[in-house]
Amino acid sequence: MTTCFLASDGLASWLAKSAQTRRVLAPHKEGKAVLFREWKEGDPAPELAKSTISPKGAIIPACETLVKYQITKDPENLSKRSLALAAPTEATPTVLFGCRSCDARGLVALDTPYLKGKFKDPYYAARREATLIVTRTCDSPTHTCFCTWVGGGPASPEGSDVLMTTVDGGYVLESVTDKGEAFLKESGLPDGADKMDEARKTRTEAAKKVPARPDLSKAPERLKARFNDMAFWVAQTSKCLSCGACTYMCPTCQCFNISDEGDASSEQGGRRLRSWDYCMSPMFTREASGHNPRMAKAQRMRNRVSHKYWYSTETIEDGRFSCTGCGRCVAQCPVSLDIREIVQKAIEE
Amino acid sequence: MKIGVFICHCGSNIAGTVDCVKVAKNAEAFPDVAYSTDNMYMCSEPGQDHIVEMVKKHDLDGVVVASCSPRMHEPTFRRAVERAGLNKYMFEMANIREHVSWIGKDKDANTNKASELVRMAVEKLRRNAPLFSKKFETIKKVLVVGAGVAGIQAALDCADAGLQVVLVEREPAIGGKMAKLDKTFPTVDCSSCILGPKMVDVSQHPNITLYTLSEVEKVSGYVGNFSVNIKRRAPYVDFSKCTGCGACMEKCPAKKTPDRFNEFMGPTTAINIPFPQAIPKKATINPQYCRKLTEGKCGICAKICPTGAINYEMKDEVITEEVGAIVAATGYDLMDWKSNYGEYGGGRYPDVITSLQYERLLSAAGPTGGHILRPSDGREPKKVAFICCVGSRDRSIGRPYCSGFCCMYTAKQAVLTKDHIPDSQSYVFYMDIRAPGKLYDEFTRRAIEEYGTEYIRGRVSAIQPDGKGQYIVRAADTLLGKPVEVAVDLVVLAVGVEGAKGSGKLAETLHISYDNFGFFLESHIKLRPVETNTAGVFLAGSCQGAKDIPSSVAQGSGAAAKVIGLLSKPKLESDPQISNVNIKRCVGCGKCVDVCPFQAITKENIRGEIKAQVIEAVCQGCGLCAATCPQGAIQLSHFTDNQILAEVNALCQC
Amino acid sequence: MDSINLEAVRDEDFLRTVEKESGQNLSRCYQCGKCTAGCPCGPAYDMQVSQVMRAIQLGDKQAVFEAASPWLCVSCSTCTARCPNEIDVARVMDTVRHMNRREGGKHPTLNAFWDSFLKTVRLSGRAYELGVMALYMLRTGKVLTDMDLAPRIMPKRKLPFVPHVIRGKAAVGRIFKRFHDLRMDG
Amino acid sequence: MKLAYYPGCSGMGTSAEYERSTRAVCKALGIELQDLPDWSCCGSTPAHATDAVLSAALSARNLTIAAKTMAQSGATKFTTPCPSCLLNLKTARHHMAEPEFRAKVDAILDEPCPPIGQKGEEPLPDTYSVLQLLVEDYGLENIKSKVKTPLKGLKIAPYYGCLLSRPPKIMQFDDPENPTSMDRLLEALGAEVVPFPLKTECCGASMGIPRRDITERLSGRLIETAVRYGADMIAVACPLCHMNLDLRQEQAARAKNAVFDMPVLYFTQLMGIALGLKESDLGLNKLCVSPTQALQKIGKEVSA
Amino acid sequence: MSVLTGKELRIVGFLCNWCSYGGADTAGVARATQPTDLRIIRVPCSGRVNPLFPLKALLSGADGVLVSGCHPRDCHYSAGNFYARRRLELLKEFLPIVGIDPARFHYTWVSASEGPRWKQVVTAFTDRIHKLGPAPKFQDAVPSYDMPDLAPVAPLRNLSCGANPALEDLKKQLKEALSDDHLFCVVGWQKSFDGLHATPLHMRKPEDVDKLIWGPFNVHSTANMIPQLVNDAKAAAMVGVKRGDPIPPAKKIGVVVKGCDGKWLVELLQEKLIDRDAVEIFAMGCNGTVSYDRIIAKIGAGKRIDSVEGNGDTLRVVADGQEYSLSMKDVAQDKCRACTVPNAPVYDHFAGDPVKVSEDAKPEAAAILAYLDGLTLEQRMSFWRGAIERCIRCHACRNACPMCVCREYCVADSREPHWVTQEDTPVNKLFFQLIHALHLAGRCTGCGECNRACPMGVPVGALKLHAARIVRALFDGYQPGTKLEAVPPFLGYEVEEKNIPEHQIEGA
Repeated sequence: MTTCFLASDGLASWLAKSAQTRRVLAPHKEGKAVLFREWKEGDPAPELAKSTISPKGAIIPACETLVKYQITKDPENLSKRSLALAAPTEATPTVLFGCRSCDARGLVALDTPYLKGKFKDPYYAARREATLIVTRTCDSPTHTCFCTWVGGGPASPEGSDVLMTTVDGGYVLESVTDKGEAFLKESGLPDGADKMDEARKTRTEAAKKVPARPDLSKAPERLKARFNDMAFWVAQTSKCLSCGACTYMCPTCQCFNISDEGDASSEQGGRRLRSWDYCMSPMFTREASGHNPRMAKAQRMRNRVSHKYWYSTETIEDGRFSCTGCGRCVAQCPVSLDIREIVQKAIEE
Repeated sequence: MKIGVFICHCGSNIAGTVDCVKVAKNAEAFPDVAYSTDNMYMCSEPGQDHIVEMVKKHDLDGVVVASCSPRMHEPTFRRAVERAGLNKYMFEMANIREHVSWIGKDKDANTNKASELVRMAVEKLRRNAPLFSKKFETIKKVLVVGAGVAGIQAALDCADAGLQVVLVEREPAIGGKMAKLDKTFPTVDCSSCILGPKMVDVSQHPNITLYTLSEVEKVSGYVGNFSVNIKRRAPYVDFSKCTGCGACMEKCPAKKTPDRFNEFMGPTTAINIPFPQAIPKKATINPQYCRKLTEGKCGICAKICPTGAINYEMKDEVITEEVGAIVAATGYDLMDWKSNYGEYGGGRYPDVITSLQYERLLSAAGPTGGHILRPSDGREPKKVAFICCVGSRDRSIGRPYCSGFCCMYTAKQAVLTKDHIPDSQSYVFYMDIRAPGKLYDEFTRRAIEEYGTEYIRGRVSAIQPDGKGQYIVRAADTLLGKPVEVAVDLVVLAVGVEGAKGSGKLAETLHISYDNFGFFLESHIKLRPVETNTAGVFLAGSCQGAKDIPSSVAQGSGAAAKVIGLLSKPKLESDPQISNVNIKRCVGCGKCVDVCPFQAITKENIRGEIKAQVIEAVCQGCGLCAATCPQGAIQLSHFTDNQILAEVNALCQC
Repeated sequence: MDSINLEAVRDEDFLRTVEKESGQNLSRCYQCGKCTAGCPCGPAYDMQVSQVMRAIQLGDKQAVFEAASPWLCVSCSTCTARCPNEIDVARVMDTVRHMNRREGGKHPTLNAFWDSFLKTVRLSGRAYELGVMALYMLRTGKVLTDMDLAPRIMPKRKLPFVPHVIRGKAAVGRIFKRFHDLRMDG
Repeated sequence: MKLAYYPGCSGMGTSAEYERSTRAVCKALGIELQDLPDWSCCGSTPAHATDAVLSAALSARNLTIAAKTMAQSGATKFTTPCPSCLLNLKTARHHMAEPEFRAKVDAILDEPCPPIGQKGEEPLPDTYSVLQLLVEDYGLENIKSKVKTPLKGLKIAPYYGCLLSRPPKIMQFDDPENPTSMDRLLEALGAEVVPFPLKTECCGASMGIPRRDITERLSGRLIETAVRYGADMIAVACPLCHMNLDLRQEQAARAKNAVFDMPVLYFTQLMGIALGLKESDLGLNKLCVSPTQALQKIGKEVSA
Repeated sequence: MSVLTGKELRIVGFLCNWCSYGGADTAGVARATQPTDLRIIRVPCSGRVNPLFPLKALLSGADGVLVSGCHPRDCHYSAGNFYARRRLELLKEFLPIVGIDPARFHYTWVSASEGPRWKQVVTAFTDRIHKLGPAPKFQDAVPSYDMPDLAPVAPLRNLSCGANPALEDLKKQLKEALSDDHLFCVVGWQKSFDGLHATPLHMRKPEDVDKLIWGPFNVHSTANMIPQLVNDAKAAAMVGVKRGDPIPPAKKIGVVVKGCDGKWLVELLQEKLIDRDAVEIFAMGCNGTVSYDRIIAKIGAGKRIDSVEGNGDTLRVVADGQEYSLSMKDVAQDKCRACTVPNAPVYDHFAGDPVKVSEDAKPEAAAILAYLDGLTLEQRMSFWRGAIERCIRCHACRNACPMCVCREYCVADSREPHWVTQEDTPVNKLFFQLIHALHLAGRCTGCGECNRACPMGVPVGALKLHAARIVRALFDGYQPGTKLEAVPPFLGYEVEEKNIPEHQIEGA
């Protein structure tokens, strides 16, 4: 494990060095929103605030081209056509700088569907492999935060390659993985072991700010029991607008839609796209016949909550929730619908 | 999908400025195009046969023809495609003649543009779906609007063919402008002698229902099934009792009533029969001048009427008729020369009159008993000037067109003037003599050679009274290159014609187009001259453009033939290019119902949910609903959002 | 007299310049003669207005420039008001006059009158009627012009014997000077 | 009512009586005329016969002064009695709407003239004839109410001349073929207006000097027709017309081999008579053909 | 396929079949020479031209778009062009807000007989487009990521955040109404995870009413769930009903409304999306609501809100132990500052006295519009190019919108019609927002919920406010949601439009 110290005024030049060989994604404040954008040498030092949206887009873009295809005609016989396919899976080496522990933990949850199953998703795998994650441990948990309820914490190292904690005059950078260690070593930063105590203190202080943790261990079992309790789900869901804000903000939501766009016969060719989808949409799981097994939004909400607090405990190896408690779904919900409340109510009788 | 593309050279019409071979070559690369070629004349029989052959040979699913305007040949090619065994709506046209080859000479640009238009057509065709017509019944009855010579001819021909005819006339009597004429060119035979028998036929024909004093107020429905509201103004005379004896006219005290029929050349009575041969020969009361109706006093006609036919209590009524077709034959009116020709006195000089007024002076049934007497002092004029093109070919007053028949009637009137007053001299001021009809030029030559009419080539600049009872006509003899002037006793203006007053309103009622001059727009000026763009509505006579009597009669018969052809079919097929509701997407908000101009959409309760539904026979296919529905639940077949988007995308891909 | 060779006589530039400067489309003229018919000066013209229009259509510059008619036009605009083709005939006549003048054309008496008039304006800022007459007679040598009117008008004591000179005469003078400097009149 | 006023050069000379009567009438009607300071000649026919730019520039100088005068004095409109000046001033403004033309005009002026239309603090004003403003703005009813000596029994041929309403596109006044504003004005004064058919026929304009024959023929015809219509006098609104009909009446008569005695009065003089103004204010004595006899019809004795 | 580079520009025409397409044919028959740039798309009627077609063309690279139909009164379908005129005028005036020069869009009327006029129109329009040059492409605009600090703009009405004494009366009325079981539920507001946030409250029993709050945090709409709840009530009534049984009446949906919620209800009723009988409306006068974003801008992001208390027009917020005193003047929503309808236009119950607004209040104030108006077309394009990049297409804007009634059949998610694709290109994302704004024109009550709901702070509400501003100007100050009997402007027409000029092209 390597520990380095980075002085506050050295942040930009340190990132600039990384940017020479890698794409650097860093938080960028735009109006009220903070989101990850490519940071380039010469840009001001990045924002260190928690991003409005989780950085999962670095690994699963909101929309990506899976396959490009094009039809060509035989000039001698126009009816004779041939199809050419191309499936680019290369990924750009990237540093994901300044995400939070809840974000990094989210990637661990995402690995299960994309990497751990029977089929490994090559697009995901390539990006995951090419991305180095520098997590800034959290110092400002708010009302909507609940990382500690779901097995994490403001400074949880899970999913991160490097942890970064603010101390007086700069930051302590601490490698978590080998990848992180190699990265720190090549950075040429001075040792920061002497600042570790201060860093640890900051982390503990932060953990105290997270609202008190209730016992959620009964959640899977209670949700299972409530599966057919539609009155419960209708009551919990009635104010939901069925939009995708919660899902798209979420560091662990993984669902996508596949569609073909463009025209195989045209100059631009056809594209098979994978784009984010959200399970609160009335279109979600709608079958080609028009039938939808989850017709009502209460059913969709049951699916979302169960997915995070029940199904995942059976699919993810260590039985964890597929929720990192980042609280974005609560904070960004247009009607302030609170998933914590639903889970807690489900646990109650 | 397999698409065949056929590029037409149209002789040199297209190929002259478009590289048709290259366009065909370019089309080979377009999506789904499996065959592409060019051809000298696609609309010719070999051209059409080639389509049929290639559809079969290449197993094509759809055809694009790039040639002239679809307004011209779309039906032709659709039939060809149908002969090839495809649904006729699996066809698109690219207009590379009217919109490309004829409007520019830059061959590169034209070729590129033509290719793009073909590309658009291909993209649209790829999203076409086979459409199928529905059959519906028709009402075997026709409405003829206007009972001038054209309307009369159309009505009689239809009635003779066994159709029921509803003939509507705005005036109290039928006959139109022709009934006002004294003699007709080029034979100089008596107008009422040749029109009179036809008018009598109308009144006696068992299949014709005549409504005079009536106007069409509202038309709804569609080809084969129109519903028409006819407003009939009260005549204040019970026609079933009136014998047309004319006793009322003799006693009526309102003797200063303006005489419409006589073009206001003299007064008449408030109750009158416009002329001796009038059909129907019934008296009617002009309510604006009748003392009983305006002041509540009088009632003389009621007292005098031997059959008690007068009824002051009569009210206007609205009659509803159901018909399968409509013929518009509303004729013409003279343009408003008074507000446009101040230099001719603008109506201030009593002896400057219109040619139609002059006809009434010539007519034995007119206000002067057939003696030419000038209005100011009742003297017989010895020198008469005729001025042509007053309100014709005059761009400055917005009348660029030739009124067509003025040259001929002016020559006729000059001839008649000499007949009436042998010691008279006529002067005709003209720009060009237009006499292209059968025996027409011979006639104008006769006016000059045998009747000594003086023809002066030049537009008249001004007419000025000389203060001594004559009028100085100031013109130029452009052949001589000198200004000339002549003092005359009477000036007759050959006033230009325009669509009859109120024709615009009628056009809106009938959903047909009209031009700035009130003439109705035909479907195609050469090939579909009696059809309009509204199915089931036809045109006859001058309402379509200035016409003389022979042409009006011919067009009246032409329109009748079209009506007879249309209604002879047992059933008609509806156009399947209409709106369709995707009931899954429809949320039942009814915005389409609110905007539909034809009330063709209703709200229906389908399995407990309100959904929009299109009445197929009523929908006209305008697509307003499709542009209104926010979720795209209602789509116009053949012009769906995706089809138009495909055309946009074919052009704009940045 | 030789027939007119239509090709030889055609001066496209001339036609285009007339059209551009007058802003009128001469091809609209269909020779109805209404302008000629209403022209107050027609009887005094050597070439009727409609013939001038025709000559311009043909591009026959020489015929147009040799004609006295355009000089004689009194700009009453009767032709313009009545032209069925909306041609501002009077403006065309004016334009022809300007073009002719730029190329040194002159009417024997009219130019003298106009120049005399403008000279009084240039010198004093306003027109001076007696001065105009005097100058005109000087220029044309027609010393007896309108002398018959003198006994009628002089007793009325309307015509001042000295010109009205305005304060801004220099400004008016400068307008003329710049106009000539910029060679706008040829 | 306050108007910016441009008298025109002839008002200083041959049409002094028009000028004088216009001022007298306006004063009597309570219309204030604000003279343009230091106005110059509009260039008249000689300028526009020479060059359109020169003509426009000479007018533009005056329009610029008018713009300032209006802004300073609060005058609402700009007027001139002379139709020839009117035509030049209006035409200049009309053509200056074309930027290319305007640039040429500005190039020979001391300073570019203000913008056309309503924009700016001192926009280039449109010009109106005194006749137009009296009829349209002041109003015939208003005038009628001020008549003291109605011209009852006086038969007048109204003669407008060619320029007041032509070319119609520029002048925007009355009917170019059959104007009626002066007719109505004279009727308001109590006169009988004869249906004179040659209201807008040209009198020969400025051809009087260089081509007297034209003028003689045209004016002769006008006077002849007025006689035939039984007119006691002709009313005019234009100095040039007046000169051709009055001053040159004898020339015309000689050419026609006739004897004329047709008084020709400015409509403002007739208004003055009807409004009961002093004879000396109307310049009746400046007329060549004496109106004395004709005016006796209305019981008016004048010494002219 | 591309235009002839350097020679032609991309001009797309939409022509009605009966008049203008015929007019173009007539011009062709007369061999009337025209520029070659124009490509004509034939449609049956100008009324078929959804303004989205020209918009799509302009966003996808057209340099100019021309629409031509029959002259007013001459429509083959009698009224299609009257509707088109309103919609196309809206589009023309709408375009500049996203930086598209409105001169690139022209609509006109040409009849089938007017060949010469068609030539003039084409020539003049093509000439104009060539003078303007190639259109700037949205995707090539330099994105601007700066969101300006938008200072609130005038006007301002009296706002307050103190307790409303009539709340008890309201609660009493609600409890009474809920006691006899004729209501399915009543929608109101309750406190949420911190003092600044409220969340919808669905009251089913009288005791639920105790949770009801009223005040400056009741920002979100109570109306946008009504159609769904009405259906739920219907479905609930059907439970246990056998085929052939009479359909039992459904219970009513109660709704507590501020003025703006009332406007939505008027719109929903006007568009017949709910029956008046299906709802029971409880109204109270509104003294204004707060903008969460403005508060955060004052106290800083990422803070824990400890407590919030309103008094008069002052809001006392304690966050992370520090106290902030905020004036409603500074933190109210823009729409509240300019609100002219603080009381619901329709209601069944009203608690307390209606709130008065001054007579000269005008719904014009919007800081974002004031800002955009100050930008050049190029800057506006950059602004939206940057802002729309943030859009993640969660559709919170749409789903929070009380007037978005297509719901699961939104064109954003459809391939039939295929207006937008799944690609997350800026053009594609912007196009959806423009569709949303145009669909709302004449219907949007200006509630700003779309803006508020957007987690990424894309100011999508500006597009609707701009459209609403156009609607007011074109239709005599028409304000959606204020009159139940009004005909929405785009579902009607006047034969003579008072405020829509006949557009001329220079030279035609």
